[in-house]
Amino acid sequence: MIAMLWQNIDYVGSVVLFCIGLYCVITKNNLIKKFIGLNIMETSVFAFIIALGVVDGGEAPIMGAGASAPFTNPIPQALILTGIVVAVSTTALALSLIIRIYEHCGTIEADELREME
Amino acid sequence: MSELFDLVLIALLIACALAVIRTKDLLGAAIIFSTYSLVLCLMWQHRGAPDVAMTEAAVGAGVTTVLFLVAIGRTVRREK
Amino acid sequence: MEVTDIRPILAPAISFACTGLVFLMGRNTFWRRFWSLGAATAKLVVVMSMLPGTLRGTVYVFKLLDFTPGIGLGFRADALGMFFAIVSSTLWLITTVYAIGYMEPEHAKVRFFGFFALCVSTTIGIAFAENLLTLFLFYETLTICTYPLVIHEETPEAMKAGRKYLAYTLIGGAFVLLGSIITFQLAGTLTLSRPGILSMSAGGTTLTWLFVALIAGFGVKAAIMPLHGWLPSAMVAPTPVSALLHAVAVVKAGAFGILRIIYNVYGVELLKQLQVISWLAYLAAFTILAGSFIAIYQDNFKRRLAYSTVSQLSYIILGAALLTPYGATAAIAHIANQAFAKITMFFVAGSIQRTTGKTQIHELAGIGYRMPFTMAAYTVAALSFIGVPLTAGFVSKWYLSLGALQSGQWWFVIVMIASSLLNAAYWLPVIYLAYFKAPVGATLDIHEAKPTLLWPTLLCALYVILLGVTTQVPGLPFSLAQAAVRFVFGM
Amino acid sequence: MTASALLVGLIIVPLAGAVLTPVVGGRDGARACGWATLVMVVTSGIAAALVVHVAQVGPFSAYLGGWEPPYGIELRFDEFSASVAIICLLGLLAVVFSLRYAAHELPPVRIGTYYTLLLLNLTGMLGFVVTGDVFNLFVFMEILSLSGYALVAISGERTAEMAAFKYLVMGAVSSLLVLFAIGLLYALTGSLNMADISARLSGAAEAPAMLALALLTTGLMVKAALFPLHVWLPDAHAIAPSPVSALLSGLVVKTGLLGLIRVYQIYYGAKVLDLSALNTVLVWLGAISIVMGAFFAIFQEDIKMMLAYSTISNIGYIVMGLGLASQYGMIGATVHIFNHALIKATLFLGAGAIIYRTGYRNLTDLRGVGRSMPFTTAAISVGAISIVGMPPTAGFLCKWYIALGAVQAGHPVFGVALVFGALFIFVYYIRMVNSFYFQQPVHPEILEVKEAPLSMLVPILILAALCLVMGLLGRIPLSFIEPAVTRLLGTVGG
Amino acid sequence: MKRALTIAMLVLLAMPLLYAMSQLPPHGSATSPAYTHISPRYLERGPEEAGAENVVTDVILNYRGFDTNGEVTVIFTSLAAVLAVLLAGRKGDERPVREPAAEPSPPSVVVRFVVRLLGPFVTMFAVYVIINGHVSPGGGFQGGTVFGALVILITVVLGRSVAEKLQPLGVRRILQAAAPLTFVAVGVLGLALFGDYLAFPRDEALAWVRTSWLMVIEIGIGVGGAAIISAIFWQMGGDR
Repeated sequence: MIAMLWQNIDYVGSVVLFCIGLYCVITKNNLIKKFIGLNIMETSVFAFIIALGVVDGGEAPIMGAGASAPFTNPIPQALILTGIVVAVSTTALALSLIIRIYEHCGTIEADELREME
Repeated sequence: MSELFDLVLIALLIACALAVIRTKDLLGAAIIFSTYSLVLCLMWQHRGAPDVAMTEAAVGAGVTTVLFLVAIGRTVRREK
Repeated sequence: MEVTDIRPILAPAISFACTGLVFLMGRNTFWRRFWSLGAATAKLVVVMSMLPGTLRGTVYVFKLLDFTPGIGLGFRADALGMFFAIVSSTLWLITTVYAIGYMEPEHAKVRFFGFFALCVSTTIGIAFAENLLTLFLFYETLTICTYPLVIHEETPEAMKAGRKYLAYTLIGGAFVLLGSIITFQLAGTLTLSRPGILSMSAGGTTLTWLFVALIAGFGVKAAIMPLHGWLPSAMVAPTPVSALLHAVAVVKAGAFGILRIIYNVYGVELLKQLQVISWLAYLAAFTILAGSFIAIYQDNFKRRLAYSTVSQLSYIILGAALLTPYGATAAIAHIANQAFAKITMFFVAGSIQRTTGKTQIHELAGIGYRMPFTMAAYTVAALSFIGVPLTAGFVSKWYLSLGALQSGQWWFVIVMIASSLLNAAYWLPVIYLAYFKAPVGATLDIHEAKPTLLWPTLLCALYVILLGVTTQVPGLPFSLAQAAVRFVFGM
Repeated sequence: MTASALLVGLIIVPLAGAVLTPVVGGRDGARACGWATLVMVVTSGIAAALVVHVAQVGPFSAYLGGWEPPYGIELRFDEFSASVAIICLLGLLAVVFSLRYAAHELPPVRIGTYYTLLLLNLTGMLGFVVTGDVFNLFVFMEILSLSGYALVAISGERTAEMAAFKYLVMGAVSSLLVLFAIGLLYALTGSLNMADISARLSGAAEAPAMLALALLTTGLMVKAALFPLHVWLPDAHAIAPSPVSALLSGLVVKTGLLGLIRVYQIYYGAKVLDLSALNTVLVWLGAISIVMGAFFAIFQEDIKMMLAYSTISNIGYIVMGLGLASQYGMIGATVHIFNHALIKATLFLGAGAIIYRTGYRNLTDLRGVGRSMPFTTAAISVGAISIVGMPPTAGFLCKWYIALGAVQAGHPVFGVALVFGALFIFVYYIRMVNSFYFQQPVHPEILEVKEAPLSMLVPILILAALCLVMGLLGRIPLSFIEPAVTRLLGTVGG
Repeated sequence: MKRALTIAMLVLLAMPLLYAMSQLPPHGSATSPAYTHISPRYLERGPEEAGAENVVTDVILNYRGFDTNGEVTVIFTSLAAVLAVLLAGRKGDERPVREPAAEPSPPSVVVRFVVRLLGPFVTMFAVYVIINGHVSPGGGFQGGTVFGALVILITVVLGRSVAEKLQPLGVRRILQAAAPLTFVAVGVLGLALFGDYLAFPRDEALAWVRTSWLMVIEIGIGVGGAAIISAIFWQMGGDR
C-alpha cells in the first residue's frame, strides 16, 4: 500500500491538502482565513482531478508541428478550467459578503459574530 | 529526477498551505496563498496541462489574490 | 343488490355546497339561517328518499374517483350507513333550529354555523363511506371542523380544551391511518364489504394488533375508557356543539367506525376466532360501569352528561362485540336511542342555562315549576337512560341482554342491570330536586325557555318515546336497524 | 420544433432572459419584473410541452453540439425531469409575486439584479434536473447555489448576510465533495455521461466507488438540508425575501434530492455495490430529520422560521421514502418532491403577503390577521392542512404512499414514525391557525390592514387551489412517475 | 481541544480517502479507463472534427461546449451576486458604498509612467492569448483575465475614471453579458443550421467556419470575462 501511495504521490498530496484546507475551514475563526482554507480545499480537488489525466511521459495535448504522443488526457483539464472559474466566482461573492458583514458588525471573527446574533 | 521534482513541488505546496494556516497576518496569508497558486501552476505545467496552469496563474494567483487583498483592505488586516 | 346512484354523494355534497354559502353570505342573518336550515333540510330529503330502497335491500353505490388504483373516494349507502345518516340528518335539522335560538347573543356566528354545517356534512360522509380511506378522510375532516366549535369561546380554558381534543383525536386518527395502511398491505383493498376483507391467512398476532390499533383509533372518539379524557373537557363549547359532539356527530362517528371495523373489515366469522374481541367486550362493560360511577359525582350538569355519554356509548361497543344478531340490533338501535335521549338532555341543560343562567345541578331546586315543559322532556330522557319500558333506552337494553344470553355470556346482563341502577342513581335525584325541593328565595312563576329552544327539546323527547313504542312498525328506525343486522349477518 | 430543440430551449430561454434582464430592465423594477414574467411564461410553455411529450413517448435526449454521448453532453428528459413543470410554475408565480414585494422590501437599486438572480437560479435548477452528464450537473449546481446565496443576502440586513455566508460556506464545501466524487467516478470509468458511467462502473474497484457514493450523498444531502447537515437552512430560508424562501424551500433543497435520484440511477444500474447500507442510513436520517425538524419548529415564534424547520421535516419524509427503496416508498417520495414544493410555496408566499401587509412576523403579533386577510390566511390554512397530510390534499397521498412503502419494505416502525411525525407537525401548524383566527389580536391595528394586493393574492390562491387539486387528482402524478420508479428499482434485480 | 479533535477527525477522514485512492488506476497509467475510453477519440480526431489544434480548446468549446456555456453563466452569476450584495446597502441607506475617500498618496510618477507604457503591451498579449487559444495554451478566459488585470492595474494606479473609459457606461451591461450571449447566439445558430444546439459545421470544406466560430466564442468569453472581473473589482471597492 505504501508503495502504491508513493507511486500515486499526487493523490496523496491532494488528500493532505484537502485535509489541511478542511482544518482551516473548521478551526479558523476569521472569515477571510476560513475562505482561504476553502480555496486550498478547492485547489486540492483540482490537483487531484488534473492528476487523473496525467500519463507517463505525456505532453500537452496540443497538436501541431513537433507534437508527439503520448498526450495527457484533455478532459480533466477542461473540467478544471471550469472548476477554477467557479472557485473564483464563489470567492468573489464570499468576500463581498465578508465586506458587508464587517460594515455592519465591525468584526469578521465568527465567534464574535455569533455572540451578536 | 522528475519524480524528485514532483516531490519537491508537493512538499512546497503543503508547506505553503501550512504557512497560510499559521500566519496571523491576513495580508501575508493572502500573499502566501498566491505563492501556493504559483507553485500549483508550475506543477500543472510540468504535468502537461499548460492551459490549466495558465488559468491558475491568471485567476488563482492573480484575480483571487487581488480580491483577497481588496477584502482585507476593507476589513481588518490581522486575525484575532 | 347494488345500484349505482348519485344520491350517496349528493347528500354530503349538497350540504357542503350550502356550507360554502353560509360562509359567503353568513354576515346577513337571514341568509345564514336560510342556508343552514336549507342544508339540513335538503340533506334530510335526499337521505330519506333512499330509505324505501334500503328497506328493500338495495345498496346505493357511487364511485367518485380513484386517487390511485384501489385507493379512492367512494360512497355507498347500505342499511347500517343509512341508519346513521338518518339519525344524524334528523338531529341536525332539530339542532340547527335550536342553535339559531341558542346562539343569538354569541359572537362569530358565521364561523359557528359554517363549521356546524360542515361537521354534519362530514358525518354523512362517514356514514356513506365506501372504503376505509374515505371513512378516514371524513373522520379526520370531522376532527378539524369541530375544533373551531370547541374553542368557540376563545377563552384560555376553551383553548386548552381544544388542544386536548385535538391531541386525543388526532392521535386516534393516526392510529386509524396506520391501521388502514396495514390493512391495505394485508388485504390489497380497503373496500368495506359484508363478510369482511381480512382473512386468517394474515396471522393471528398481526390481526390482533391491527385490531387494537384500529379500535384505539376509533375508540378515542367513541370515548372508550381510558381514551375518554377529551370528552368532559370539551364541555366548554356552546351547548348545541356539545349536543352535536356527544349525540350526533363525533362520538357516534367513532362508534360507527368500530361497527364498520367489526362487521365490514374483520367480519363476524373472523373475529370469533380472535381472542381480542372479548377483551373489547370487557373493556366496554368496564366503561359502562365506570362512566356511570364518575357521573354520580359530577355537579356540573354538562359534565354529568359527558360521563353519561361515555358510559352509554359503550353499550354500542358491547353490543357489537357480542357478535350476535341481537347484540348487533341493540348496538345499531342504540345509536339512535342514545342520540335522541342525550340530545334532549343537552337541550334541557342549554335551555336552563340560557333561561336562568344555572349550570350546576344543586342550583336546580324547584326548576320543575319554573320550566315545566323542559323538565318534562328531561324526565322522559332520564327514564329512557334508566331503561324504563316504553322508552327508547329499554329497547336497547332488552336486545343487549338478549344478545348477551345468545352468546352465552350472561354476566353482561348483570352489567346491564347494574348500569340501570347507576343511571337511576344520577338521573332521579335531579328530578327529585326539580319537583320536590322548593327553591330558596325564588318565585315559582312559569318562566319557560323561548320557543326556538323549547320546541326542539320537546320534539326530541317525543322521539324518545316514539323509538320506544314503535319497534314493530315497518319504516321506522328500528326496522332499519334490523335490516342492517340481516345484511351484516347475511340472514 | 423537435423535442430535443425544446429541451435545449428550456435552459437557454431563461439563461438568455437572465443575462438580458439588466439590459432590458435597467434599474426599473417593474420593467425587469415584466421581462422576467415573459421569460418564465415562455419557459413554462416549453416545460409543459416537454412533460406532455415524455408522457407520450417516454424518456428522450438532446445531444449538445451534435456529439452523441458519451463524447458530448447529453440532456436527458425522463419522468423525474418532469419536475421542470413545477420549477417553472413556482418560478413564474414567485416572479409575479415579487412585483410588489421586491419594491417594498428591497433596496431599489438591487431590484433589477434581484430578477436576474431569480432567473439564473431557475436556469440552474432546470439545467440540473435535465442534464445527463455529471460534470454538467456540477456546473448547474453552482449556478443555482451562487444565485441562491446572493438571493438570501439581497435584503441587505445584517442577519441576512450572515445567514447567506453560513449557507455559502456549507454549500461550497458540499459542492467540492460532489466535484471530488465526479473526479473519482471519472477515474473509474473514464466517462462523465451518467448512463455510460452506470454501464462502465460494474467492474470497477469497490472502495473508490463507495467513496464516490458517500461523497455524492453527503454533498447532496447538505444541499437538501437533511439532519444533521441542515444547520444552514433555518436562518437562510427564514431571512430571505419570501418569494426566495418559497423557491429555496420549495425547489432548491429538492434539487439535492433529485440529484440523489440520479445517483441512485447510476449505482442501481451499475450493481457495483450493495446499496442497502446507504439506504438504512438514509431511512434513519430521514426519520430523525422528521422528528427533529418538527421538534424545533414547535419552539419557533417567527412564522417563517417555523416554515423553514418544517422543510427539514419534509425533507426527512422524502429521504425516508427514497431510502426505503420499495416501489411505494419511492413513488411517494418522488411525488412528495413535487407536492411539497407546491405546499411550501403556498405557505411561504402567504407568510410573505402577511408580512408585507402587517410588518409582523411573530405568531403572537399576528393574532387576528385572519379577520383582515381572509383569503391569504385561508390559503395558508389549506397549505397547513396539506403539509400535515390530511386528506384530500396533496400532502396526504405522498405520506400514505411512503408509509405504505415502509410496510412494504418490512419496516412498519418507520411508518409509525412517519404518521406520528405528521402529528408533531400538526401541533405547530395548529398554533399558526389559532393565532390567525381564534385569538384576540395583540395589535388592534392588525384588524385594519388590507387584503394582499392582487399580484400577490393570485399566485397564493393558485398554489392553494393546486394543493387541493393535486390531492384529488393524485393518481395523475403517481401513475406518471410509476414507470420511472419501476425502471429504477427493476435494475436492482429484486 | 477543538483543534485536537479536528485533527483526529481529519486523520480518520484521510484514511478511507487514501485507501480508496490506492485502489484507483495508478497515476500516469496509460491503460486506465480515463485514458482509454473517451479521450482517445478527442486526441485523435479533435483537431479535424472540432476545429482547434489545442485539444483542450476542442473539449471546452466544442465537445463539452455546454459546460463552458454554464461556466460563463457562473461568472455572470457571480457578478450579479456581488452587485446584489454590495449595491447601495439597506433600503433608505443611500450612502454610496464607495465614498470619495481622501486619495491616498498617489503613486509616483514612475509607476504611472510604467503603467501607461505597459498598457498597450499587455493588451496585445491578452488579444494574442485570446485569438491563439485554439493553437496554443490559453484562450478566451485566460486572455480576458489578463485584460481584466490590466484594468485593475489602471484603476489602482491611474484612477477609476481612466479605467472606466475602457468600458463606456452605455454598453457596459452588454459587455458583461457578452460571454453567455455569444454562446447562446452561436448555439442557436448551430441549432438552426445543423439541428443541434452548439453544433459546429462538420463538413471538411467548412473548416475555416469552424475555426472562426471558435474564435468568435473565444472573443466573447474574453470580452465578457474582462468586463466582469473589472466590474467585480470596482464594486468591491478595490479603487479605494
